[in-house]
Amino acid sequence: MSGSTGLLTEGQDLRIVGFLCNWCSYGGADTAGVARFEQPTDLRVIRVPCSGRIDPLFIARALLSGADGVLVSGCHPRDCHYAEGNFYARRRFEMLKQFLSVTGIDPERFHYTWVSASEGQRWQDVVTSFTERIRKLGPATKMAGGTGYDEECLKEIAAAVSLGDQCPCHKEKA
Amino acid sequence: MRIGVFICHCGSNIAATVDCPAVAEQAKGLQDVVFTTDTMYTCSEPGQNEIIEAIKEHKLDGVVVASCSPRMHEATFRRALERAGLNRYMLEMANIREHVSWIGKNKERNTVKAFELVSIAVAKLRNNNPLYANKFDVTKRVLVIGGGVAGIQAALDCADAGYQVVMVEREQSIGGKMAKIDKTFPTVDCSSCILGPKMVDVSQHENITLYALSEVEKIEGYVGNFDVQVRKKATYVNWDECTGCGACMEKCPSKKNIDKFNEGISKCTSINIPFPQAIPKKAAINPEGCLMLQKGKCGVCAKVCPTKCIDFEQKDEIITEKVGAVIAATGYDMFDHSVYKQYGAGQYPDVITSLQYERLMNASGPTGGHIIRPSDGKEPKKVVFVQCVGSRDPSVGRPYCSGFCCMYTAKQAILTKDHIPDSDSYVFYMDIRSPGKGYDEFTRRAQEQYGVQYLRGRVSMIYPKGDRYVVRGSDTLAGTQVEVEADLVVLAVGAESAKNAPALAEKMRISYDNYGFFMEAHPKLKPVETNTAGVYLAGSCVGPRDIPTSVGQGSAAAAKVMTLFSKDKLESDPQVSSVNTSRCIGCMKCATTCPFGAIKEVTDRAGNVKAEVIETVCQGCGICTVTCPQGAIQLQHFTDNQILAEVNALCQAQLDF
Amino acid sequence: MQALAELKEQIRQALPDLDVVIGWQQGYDALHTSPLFIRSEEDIDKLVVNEFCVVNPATYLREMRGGKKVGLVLKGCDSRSVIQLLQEKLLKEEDLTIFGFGCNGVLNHTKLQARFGDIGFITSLENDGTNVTVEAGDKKETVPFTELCADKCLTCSYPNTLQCSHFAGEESAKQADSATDKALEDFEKLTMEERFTFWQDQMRRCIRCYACRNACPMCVCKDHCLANSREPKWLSEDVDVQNNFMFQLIHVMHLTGRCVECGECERACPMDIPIMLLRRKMAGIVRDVFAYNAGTNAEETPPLMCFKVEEPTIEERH
Amino acid sequence: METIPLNSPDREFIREVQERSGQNVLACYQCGNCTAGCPYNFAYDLSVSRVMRLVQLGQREAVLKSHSIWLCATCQSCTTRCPNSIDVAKIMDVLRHMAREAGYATERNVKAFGDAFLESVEKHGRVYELGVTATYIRKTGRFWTDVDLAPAMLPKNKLSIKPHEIRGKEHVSEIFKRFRERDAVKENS
Amino acid sequence: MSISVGYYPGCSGSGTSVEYDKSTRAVCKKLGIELHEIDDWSCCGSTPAHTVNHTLSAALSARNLVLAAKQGQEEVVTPCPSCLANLRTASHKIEDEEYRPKVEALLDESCEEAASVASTLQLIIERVGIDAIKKAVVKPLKDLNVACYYGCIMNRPPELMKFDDPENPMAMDKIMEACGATVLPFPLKVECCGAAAGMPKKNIVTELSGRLLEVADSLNTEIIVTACPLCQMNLDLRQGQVNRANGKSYDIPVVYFTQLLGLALGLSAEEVGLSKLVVDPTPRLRFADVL
Repeated sequence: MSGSTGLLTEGQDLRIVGFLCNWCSYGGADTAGVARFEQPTDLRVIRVPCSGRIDPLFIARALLSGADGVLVSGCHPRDCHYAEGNFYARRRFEMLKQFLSVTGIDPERFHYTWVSASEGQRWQDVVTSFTERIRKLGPATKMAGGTGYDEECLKEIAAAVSLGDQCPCHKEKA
Repeated sequence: MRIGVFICHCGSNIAATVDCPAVAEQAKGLQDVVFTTDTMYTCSEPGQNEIIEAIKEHKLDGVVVASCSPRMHEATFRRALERAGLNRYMLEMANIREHVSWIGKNKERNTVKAFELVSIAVAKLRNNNPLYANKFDVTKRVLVIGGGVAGIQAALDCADAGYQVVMVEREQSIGGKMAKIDKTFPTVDCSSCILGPKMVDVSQHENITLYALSEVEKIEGYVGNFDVQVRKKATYVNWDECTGCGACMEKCPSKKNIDKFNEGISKCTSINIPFPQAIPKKAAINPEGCLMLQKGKCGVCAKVCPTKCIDFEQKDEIITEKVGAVIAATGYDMFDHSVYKQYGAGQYPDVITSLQYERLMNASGPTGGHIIRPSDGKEPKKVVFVQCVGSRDPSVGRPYCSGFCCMYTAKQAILTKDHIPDSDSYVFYMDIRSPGKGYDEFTRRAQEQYGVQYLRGRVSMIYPKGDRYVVRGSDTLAGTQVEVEADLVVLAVGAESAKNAPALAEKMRISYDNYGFFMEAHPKLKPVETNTAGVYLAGSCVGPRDIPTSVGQGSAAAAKVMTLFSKDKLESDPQVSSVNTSRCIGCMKCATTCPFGAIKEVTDRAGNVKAEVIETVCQGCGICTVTCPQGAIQLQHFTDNQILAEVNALCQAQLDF
Repeated sequence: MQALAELKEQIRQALPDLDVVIGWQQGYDALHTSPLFIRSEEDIDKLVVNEFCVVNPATYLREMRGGKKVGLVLKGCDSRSVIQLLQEKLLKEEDLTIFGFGCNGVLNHTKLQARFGDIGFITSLENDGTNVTVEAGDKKETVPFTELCADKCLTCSYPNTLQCSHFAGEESAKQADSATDKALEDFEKLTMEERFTFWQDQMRRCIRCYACRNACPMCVCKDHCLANSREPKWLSEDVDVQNNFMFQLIHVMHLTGRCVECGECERACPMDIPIMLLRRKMAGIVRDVFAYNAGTNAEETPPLMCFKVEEPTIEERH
Repeated sequence: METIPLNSPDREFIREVQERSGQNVLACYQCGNCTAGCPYNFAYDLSVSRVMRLVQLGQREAVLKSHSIWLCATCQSCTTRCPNSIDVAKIMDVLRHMAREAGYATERNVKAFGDAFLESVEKHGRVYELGVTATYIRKTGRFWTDVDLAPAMLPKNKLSIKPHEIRGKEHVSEIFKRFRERDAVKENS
Repeated sequence: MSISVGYYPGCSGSGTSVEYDKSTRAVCKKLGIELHEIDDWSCCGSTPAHTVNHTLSAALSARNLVLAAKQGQEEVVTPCPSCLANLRTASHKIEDEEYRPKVEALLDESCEEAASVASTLQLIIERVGIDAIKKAVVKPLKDLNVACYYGCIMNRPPELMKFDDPENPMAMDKIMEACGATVLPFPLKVECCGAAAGMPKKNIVTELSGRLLEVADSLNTEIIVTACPLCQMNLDLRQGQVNRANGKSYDIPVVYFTQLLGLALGLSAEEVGLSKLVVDPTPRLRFADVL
């Protein structure tokens, strides 16, 4: 999208989605702003009330849709505005984080952490290091291929059939 | 939908690094956007009027404001929408100041980013629905937790305004730390002379119900409608009958109890009234020391009591109270100085804390106001004060300044000279923090008029030598080590959060910092409010405070309660979860994860189990929404569809479906 | 078979108090079974128990909530799904009668087919537990059981029915051949890019028929599956790789800490997409992090429905 | 007294001290606790807290030429009691390394003793106490060093006349050799 | 109960503190601890090494930890706090994956397999325990007023040593109490004695050790108990020097805790090497009926 606006003369920002809880991390990002802590511009923040509101599937959706990175931050454990939200969130995020590798999406593209409303400095560090990490990884490959049986796919199936039990799906199953 | 987009320059705060007109121009291309503009100060009166006029003129049914953080001005713009006849939840904000203009210097990139944030906001707004608040009644009674000077002030102000007050005090008497102090800085007036009358007012005020030796067990409900359970601990004395005559104390044979009120520098009887001015002035039995309760033999107090009010069978009692607001004024505790092994604190009898020293100086204290050494009862001639014991010391987990130690140390040094004119006092300090009215003059007076020797440096160790103590410190101004042999060492211990403060915070559902101090809703603009509606704070439970500040905060918290009680009905926040019963399969997983017990099980007409949200209890965290596999329970204003719209706007604009 | 005779007798005894007993019967040929719904005495003799009893009878429970008394003949793995549903209070223990036995593993038709061309050619098959002797056309071949059995049997630690009311025959002493899943291990040898391409290719073949979901004993949302919902709308109707894969991820996340790894989803897939890789991976993570095996204890709380204030097994993320 | 010019602090010096010690010298707020507890303060020319202050001000010469850094015995009082958990003793150690590298040795005897000790280790693999004393005397010319202890020592048979040679002494001497070969100067201690 | 660990005596154990080594071995044997001296151990580098370079110091120490591991010892104990501090520091450095290669470069071998290290004092307290010592005492040190002096680096810095309280350690106090002695509240338990300054800067030792003796004397200490060869040497061997410098005439025996513990456990004066001490403790021990 950033390319299509025509506003940018050179280079493109990466697509980094941030999910921040309203009470701590969004406040921390505000604090960093108030203190003029300079940060890379790639991150776009979506505000939610609590890290407990962040469905790991939002993160999966973002990564599948072509986000280059997803950064999630909530209140530090024990400091949740809603008492327990980040405890549930921690378990959910950890599952997703460890799971991602099997999908072929680099788990490094997803990071979750805890930043309080007073930690402007820390927020700057988090954003900077995560953006650097994503820049190193480069833009994410987007899962593509359109609808089920496009021509290319049919060709592949034909090829696979001719392979018989040498076909990768058979190999995988056996 | 007809959406209007307003891009704020915020003077040059935003406009300096974001091309605001370009963003406004670009936003015209976003779906459903029919009007865009950029304004100098959107939050100003003319700025808000511009929104209102645009809503009317362009028949807008949704507004996006791209400006500062929503944490700053969301409420402002919501009110503006309401004035124009729109529902307040048809507003979305894009934070292009704190998250864009202030953190990046590249104007091109900032402009693109600002535009993308605007398009996220538009995408979300397209999924917004008007939300409406429910109205509910307010119980106009207030619970004050803690009967120190802050709590007393809050209680008296509320009671004087005509509201019922329930005060819960953990100790046997109200008065808090101030009741233990001898004199107050910088005026050196007698603490109990100024606090005493207020304590009496509390006990005599018809609007105040006082539960001493009691603790809050449980708080349920929500603003305007809290149900509070108070545990009244067994005192083994029927307080309705006890006249506080003290006959029992005279005869009690068990006299070796640690006297908590006197900070352990003296002993007291098992049945005891902590001090003569105690409110309520009632006796209570310490069950650990009582011979009757421990061994089943004695009962002397019961025999001598003229009103026969001793009751060895008494049990803890749980009392339920309904209140509409809560003021926490639970104060602080003294830092446990015994972690400083190098000071021999707790090991050497003549190395004592500042509060113990107050009791030694206090005319109603165990020594009748004579300063003597606990070890041998001799009058000390050389007294060393060590400041910052448990303050400004990250290595013991106390990096903060306790604020009032510099002042009370100066006061104690001055009073020492008053009590013992031929004594010398030494104060080891790091910096003198005295920014109150008349405060710095006071510390100067200690040095100039009373000749107190101030030494800039910490003390490294204290060890006994003969019957004196070698205090080895440094004087960084002289640039070297110094040593002084002292008769008495007073450690100016810092303040830490009250024991069990975190547990109480969890009962009140408010947050607390790493040190256990309660968190205010905003450190500057909402200093006595919390993020839980109806719960207010006063005094040192927020952080170390001196007496004038605590009293001021007590009054401030009372004013907040009165503001709340000035309305007969309150509105609930509609940003709560809501169940789509046709999707709900009644698995009740949402109820399992809800931290607030805000979801109950109901049966529909067909006999199927369904979840239902208690709107006034729901705090709007959204844990349930993620828990529900069918997506049947949705947090309003942060629904799956709204957040997905934001994600999609950002990640796959070209795949719009 | 000793166990079968005992099972039949136990069912005969219990049937008067039950509305139905679900088990297996001979299918359209000797190599297939189909579900058997025993409602009367004469149905009982149709019951078979063999290496082709692949389907999880508990899958049919979803259609039967509310007051019916149901009997189930279950393999060890099948019983885990029932326990998991009991734990989630989606079934009532008093409505269920479980008939258990010791299972020595089931065969995988896709593997048979891969090995012998077409199942239709197989004229006889004998299984002695360690080896399978197959006659197909004029070929006769003896193959180790482990090469033909379902993947889940290779790692199975629960060959005997758990929490059953009746147990027939002797307990199976079968043990897991390996703790980790070979297919998953092999898959994880691929690079990140290769995995990504693999799923991209596989998801291109997916026709979003939802057979995987319908076969899943843990999919309790029935008509309210997120995949078909407008409010909220997580997926578009488009059958494209992104949406197809997103559906798989939704399924996996909703099964986190619940999946009993019965393999029904993958078996039901008409496109033979190895989607169990995803579920096994997640179940493995749950085991690693929370030491939790879904469907083995009805008294436990699933790991995502609770938390610890300090999580010793979760690395602190900075 | 000398005026410290604040316009030109030796930032490289501050950075080097921080890097080699792994300590943040800026965390020092000059409470003086290190000086207060330092047993060696009476023998110092600069108190520890002043050494810390001069490091903060980037005063390389003043610090590296001080006697104090040679007299510190790493007794850990300062490190243990620093409210900001700065490993002050380690900073003193690092300053000594830097002084050595820069060719300063304001306490010649202390350096001589250390050198004698290490020479003995390098040669024998273990310390040969009589040898150390002999080398030290040779290096400093202080013939009368501890001679008053001899009457007490000798009858106790405590000082062996011969060094304790070990089989692995070559290995030990190679450690020294490799250390000298490696450019130890810019090494992050 | 049988405990088996590697043993690093340290250089002074075969020189100035030969009686410490001797009594340590005897006490451990008595308490059921098998000490396996690391074959061909070398000097840890002591203070001079770390004042020259930290990697050199780590390499000299690490050699012994690697050697011990090769000889099948996972854990090594040493009686000397100075050796302990060096070995422990080295142990930390070679656990750090970034630092290890530097040490390995000097050592020219892998440090991945290395033994951990503790003091014999810690071993006795934590693995044998006070109760077991109490039971094993056959000759109680009745009527003996002792002051326990730990020295500055037995417990400090606490982050490294992780044993006992850094300001008010009690390990030796408890052992001496278990042996029946009266333990005085010696306030300067962790104050420095002057350490290795004895040779190059004698005035430091006479000043610092002088303070220790003064406070010990003011408490009517009969015997000072130590756990450090350097402390013991400064207080005992140099007591005359200290007296001369300060114009005093202290005559306080300074013994190793293992020596007193050994006597309490029934070992002979010869077995704990009492004759090696300069200030003779035997009159006091006889008076207290220990000898």
